[in-house]
Amino acid sequence: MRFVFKTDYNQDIRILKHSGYWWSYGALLAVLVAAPFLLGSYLQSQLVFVFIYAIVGVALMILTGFTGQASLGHAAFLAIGAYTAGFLQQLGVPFIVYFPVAAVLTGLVGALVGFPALRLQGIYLVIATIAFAFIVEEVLARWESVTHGNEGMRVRTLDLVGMPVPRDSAAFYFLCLLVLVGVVVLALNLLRSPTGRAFVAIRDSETAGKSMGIDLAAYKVKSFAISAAITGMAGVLFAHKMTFISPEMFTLLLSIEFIMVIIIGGAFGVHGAILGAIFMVMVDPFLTALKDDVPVLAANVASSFGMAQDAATHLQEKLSKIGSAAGLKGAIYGLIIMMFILFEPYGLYGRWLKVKLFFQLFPLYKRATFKRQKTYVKSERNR
Amino acid sequence: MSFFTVDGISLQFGGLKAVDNVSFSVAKGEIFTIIGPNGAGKTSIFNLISRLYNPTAGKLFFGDQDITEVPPHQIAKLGIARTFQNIELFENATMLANLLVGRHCHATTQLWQEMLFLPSVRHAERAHRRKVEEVIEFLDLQAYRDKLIAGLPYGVRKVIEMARALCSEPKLILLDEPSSGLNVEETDDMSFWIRDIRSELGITVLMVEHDMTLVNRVSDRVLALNYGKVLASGTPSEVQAHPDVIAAYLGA
Amino acid sequence: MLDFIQQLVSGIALGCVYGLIALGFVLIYKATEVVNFAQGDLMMLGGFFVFTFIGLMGLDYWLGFLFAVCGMAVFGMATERILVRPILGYPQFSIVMATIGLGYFLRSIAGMIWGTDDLRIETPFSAGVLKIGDLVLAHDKLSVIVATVILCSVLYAFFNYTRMGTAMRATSENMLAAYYMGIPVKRVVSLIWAISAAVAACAGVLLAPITFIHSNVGLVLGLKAFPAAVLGGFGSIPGALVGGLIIGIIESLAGFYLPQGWKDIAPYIVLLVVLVVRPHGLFGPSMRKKV
Amino acid sequence: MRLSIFKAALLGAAVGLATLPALAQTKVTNQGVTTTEIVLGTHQDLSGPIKVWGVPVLNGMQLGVDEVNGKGGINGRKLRLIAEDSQYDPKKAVLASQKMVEKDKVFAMVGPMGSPTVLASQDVLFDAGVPQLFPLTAAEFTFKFDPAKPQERLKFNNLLPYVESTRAGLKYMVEWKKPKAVCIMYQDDEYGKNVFDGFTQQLDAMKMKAASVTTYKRGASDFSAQAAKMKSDGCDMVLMGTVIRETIGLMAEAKKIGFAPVWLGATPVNVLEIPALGKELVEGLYAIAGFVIPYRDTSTGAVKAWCEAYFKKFGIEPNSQAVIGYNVIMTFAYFAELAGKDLTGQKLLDALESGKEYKDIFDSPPTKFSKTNHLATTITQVQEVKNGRWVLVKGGLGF
Repeated sequence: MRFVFKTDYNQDIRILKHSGYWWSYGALLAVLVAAPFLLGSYLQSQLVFVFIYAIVGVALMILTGFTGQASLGHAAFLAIGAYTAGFLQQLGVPFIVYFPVAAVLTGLVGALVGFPALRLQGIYLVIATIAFAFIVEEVLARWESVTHGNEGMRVRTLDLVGMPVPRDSAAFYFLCLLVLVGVVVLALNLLRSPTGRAFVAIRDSETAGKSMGIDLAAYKVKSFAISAAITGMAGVLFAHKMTFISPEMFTLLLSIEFIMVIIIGGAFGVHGAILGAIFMVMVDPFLTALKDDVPVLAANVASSFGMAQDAATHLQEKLSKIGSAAGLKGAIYGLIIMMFILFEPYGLYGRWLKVKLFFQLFPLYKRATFKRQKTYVKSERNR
Repeated sequence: MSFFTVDGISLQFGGLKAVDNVSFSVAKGEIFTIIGPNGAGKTSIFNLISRLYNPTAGKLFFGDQDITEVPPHQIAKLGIARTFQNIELFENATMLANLLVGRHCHATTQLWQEMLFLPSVRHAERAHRRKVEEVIEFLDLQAYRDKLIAGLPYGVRKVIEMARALCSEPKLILLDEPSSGLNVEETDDMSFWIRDIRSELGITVLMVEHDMTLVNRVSDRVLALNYGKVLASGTPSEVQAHPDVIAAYLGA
Repeated sequence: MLDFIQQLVSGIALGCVYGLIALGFVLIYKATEVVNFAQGDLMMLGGFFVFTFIGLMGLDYWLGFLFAVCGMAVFGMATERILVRPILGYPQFSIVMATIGLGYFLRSIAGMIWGTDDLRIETPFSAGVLKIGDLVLAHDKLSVIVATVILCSVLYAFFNYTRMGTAMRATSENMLAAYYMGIPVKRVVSLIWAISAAVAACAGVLLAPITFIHSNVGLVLGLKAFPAAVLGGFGSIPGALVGGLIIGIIESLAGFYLPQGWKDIAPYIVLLVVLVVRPHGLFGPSMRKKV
Repeated sequence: MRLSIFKAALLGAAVGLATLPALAQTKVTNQGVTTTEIVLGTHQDLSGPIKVWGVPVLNGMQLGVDEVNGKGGINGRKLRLIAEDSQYDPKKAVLASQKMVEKDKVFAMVGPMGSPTVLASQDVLFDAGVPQLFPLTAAEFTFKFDPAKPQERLKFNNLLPYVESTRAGLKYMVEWKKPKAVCIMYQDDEYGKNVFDGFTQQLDAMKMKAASVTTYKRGASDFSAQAAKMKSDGCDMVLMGTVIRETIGLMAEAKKIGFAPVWLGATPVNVLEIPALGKELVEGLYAIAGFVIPYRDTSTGAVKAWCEAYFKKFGIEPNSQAVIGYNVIMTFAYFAELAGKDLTGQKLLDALESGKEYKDIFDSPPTKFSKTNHLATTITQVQEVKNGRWVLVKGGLGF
């Protein structure tokens, strides 16, 4: 266990609390920087989607995790960012202009959504954001002069001050990584400032926050605006990654995926957003890989245990037939989510903290430290 | 003009008069206590003062300023802080973070500066922290600095809530039943702290309290309420001797 | 004018469909504060159950109906036992996620078991039409209206006038206190899920002639019923019915009188307006935290 | 409209060939071809919103692969089909395409499903030089190509495009039935939009006006408002840019309120499920079609054998989705065979563009491509539901 001897207030203000963090995050960053040179475009693409989802995850973390305002409308913010980029690019506006413009515009829309949200809580807020998202989807489908309606919009290759950045290039990967790192730093900065603390205060007790001098309306709107603006940035990257956007890509199901990012990651830290994004993006390729590799592996294992070659091949065919049964992937996906929540209601980051504590306390860790306690529903109706 | 004045204030929920034409004033540096049986409207008065409720009639004055129309989040900035009967701390944050929220009304930094964490923000943060450390020192809370509220015992939370109110450097502090749920020792400590708040920090105290020993020990003046109406006011012994108060408490 | 009345009647029929599904949402929320995102998928499963009993096994319609409802009640209870009970009391959104996962699972599994084709069953309500003057109301929709009204009244009476109903309301107010008062909380929650799944099954069976039976039927209808439940005030049984009716009528009238596209968003616009005015829906209790 | 596109494409091709000879060279992959096998890839929606298409299409493709391999493969090479479930999610389609190109080293992407999924993922294929053959979307971007971008030459489509087929079918029906008020109801997505475009273009060409335009969202189940609106607008012919349930739902609703126009469905309506599910409701429904749907009990010859084989393998009746999937593989097999023993990407491309015709067993219009035209056919039919079966009304339609 590490003891940190504090001698300076700055130690509590710093993002990285002690030198160990420098090493571990430095190493992580080094790996991420090296990745595109080592990986093929398939894995690199997965990472790019992880980055984009993580950016949205951080945005949602600010709104839902820190401020306690649930939203199932973030696909709409992503859409606004994406369409702003697509539209402005067609007008010949350069990336360095439309990227911030998309963020600001989405932020303004977010603030607009924030106002009616002031009086709403819990499930009522969720449904209001869903309603907002449906309206945005319809506007995208109808406003054909700007969005090309349901035909969808082709998005040209990103042009960074004269340098083309194709969507599968290392440069695009680094751009997404850079935005993610920037957004994470921004979120952490907020969190150690009065604004971030005001967000958390609103989440935990609106009444106390109010009497401590926090203007609930202003901070809720701020939280919505910041969250939307960050999602708008992700939208720009998303548009360029997909090279094609259409209204039906930004549905409630996408919003649900985003909320899952933070729930599965653990809704109480920026780490959670990133872990959740990794999970949400990677689970599908992972299932695909399982489907491809398990039969081969099983056949190899079987034959090494003395199974006849014919039988082993037969086994492999059998297994791969089961694996590629239509719809199996969707079912397993649902099952994974259920199992996950059942066994780790506090998300991946919660699990990570437990593992970390286990090693820190080793060998003193008691099995019962995180034993499930009897829980009862505490009403969240009247807050 | 006195330090803090409540002038004929009333509060009505539907047909129920929770507060009925209550007037009193608190002098600077005083410890003023409101007593009364359950449902007498004590907490409602606090909620009116911190502007969580809008009065149906009457006015509130803080010094010369009419604060009847001031929005709730600006009350803290004027120098009125409060605690809550059932503790309203930010459960999933550390004590330090809770106390820093108490500094919120003194925040000067802009959102964009905070996003970039400019040196000015760092400077302001350090200043806030220094102030918070003073309060931690004052109330002897060093042991809990980095602890999550959710895991702390009730008695400690009561003190932390008081600390959070003190962090906003108030001129007037409203304490809503500071001793409720505390054992005898903790109540003793509480009475010392309340007196220290007044004598060392020079903060005027307005409190709601049930525990008459605590009331007797610390209060300069007492106001007794029942059914939203003022029964009596004066020194603790005067009020306790008042026949209406005795009747109200004995239920006669 | 006839057009208007005809649209109103269609809207009421449609609204009852939403109300019926919304009822399932409301019941579970009322008791456990869980928003069951798989409610539409429970309805879908009810449809497949009845198809299995009537279409494949050749049972009589009413018998198949009964079996499907009972089967779904058991399924609901099992879901509660396996999926919900272990995580009750954890952050609500986690439980909501679990039900979303359940939805994915059920949709895919249904596709794997019953195939991807749309299925139909013959019902006594499939074809007939009720005519009042020039006004037309199909029997299939009439059956939904009648069933919704009956179910709403029965459940309302159950909650308000029976011992078990009172126990359920107590549980929904404060689970811990209810437990201390000797209410078998676990059994109550189990029962609620059973009732809710049974209601979903009713919806699935009655809608089968209108929407056909397929694995995605619950997703879309569930999404429409959800705002209905919220509009009425989540947790209020009459609210579910009224919310459903409002959404149904608006959708019908907007589809007829407004340009294309409005039909689908008009209910949401109305929902937003209502929520701005009444943040807890039409019948939702507006509670305030005591400090 | 269509002509002008092709004229432009032709012109562009001519200009491109004349001025940029170096650019016109298309990079084509040779991966995925060994002495014993050819690896093909496809992504389908197997558990998402349009799995009702994805699953039977994949079945049909597998049947095709079995048949080709049963006959000893293509010039001795067996086919191996890699199928991934995209769940109709463009992101998953992109990842699946990259995986198939990179890990499975597919030689060609055959019959990928859906417009947004194909559009988002096609550049992955073109960058790697993998041909995108016969995607299951009838949208323009799957066959129209810019000669200045040589990689776009890798697109080939053999499905009847919605715009063109709608125009041809509508033209025939309007000339035949002479309706006074033509209306449309279409699905609010890319498919419906294409049908709507065909509708407006053809009405414009025939100097007519739409009497009523209504839409619905995918998955909708209530069409009372639309039916009532079209009835009150006096429609006597309704074009439906619908799929299965919506077609039946709308017709059922109309019947109840005594609204009986001439019904005409776009190509996706021409599927077995409609008469099977709609029964007597859909009697007399016309639909625009590409080929005659085979029925297991009444078909003869090769089609009969195919139907039986399908039923035997999957235990369900074959449908038009399965035919489309099967044809994807068989069309590939034909052109790959044509490309010769030493199959390479370039040779496949040459074979495809050779102008040779592939004729399937279902009597569809022949599949034929050229250097400038990568759309196999626009010849359209109109069919009608009679006694619960689709029967041909008129074939060989154009506009």
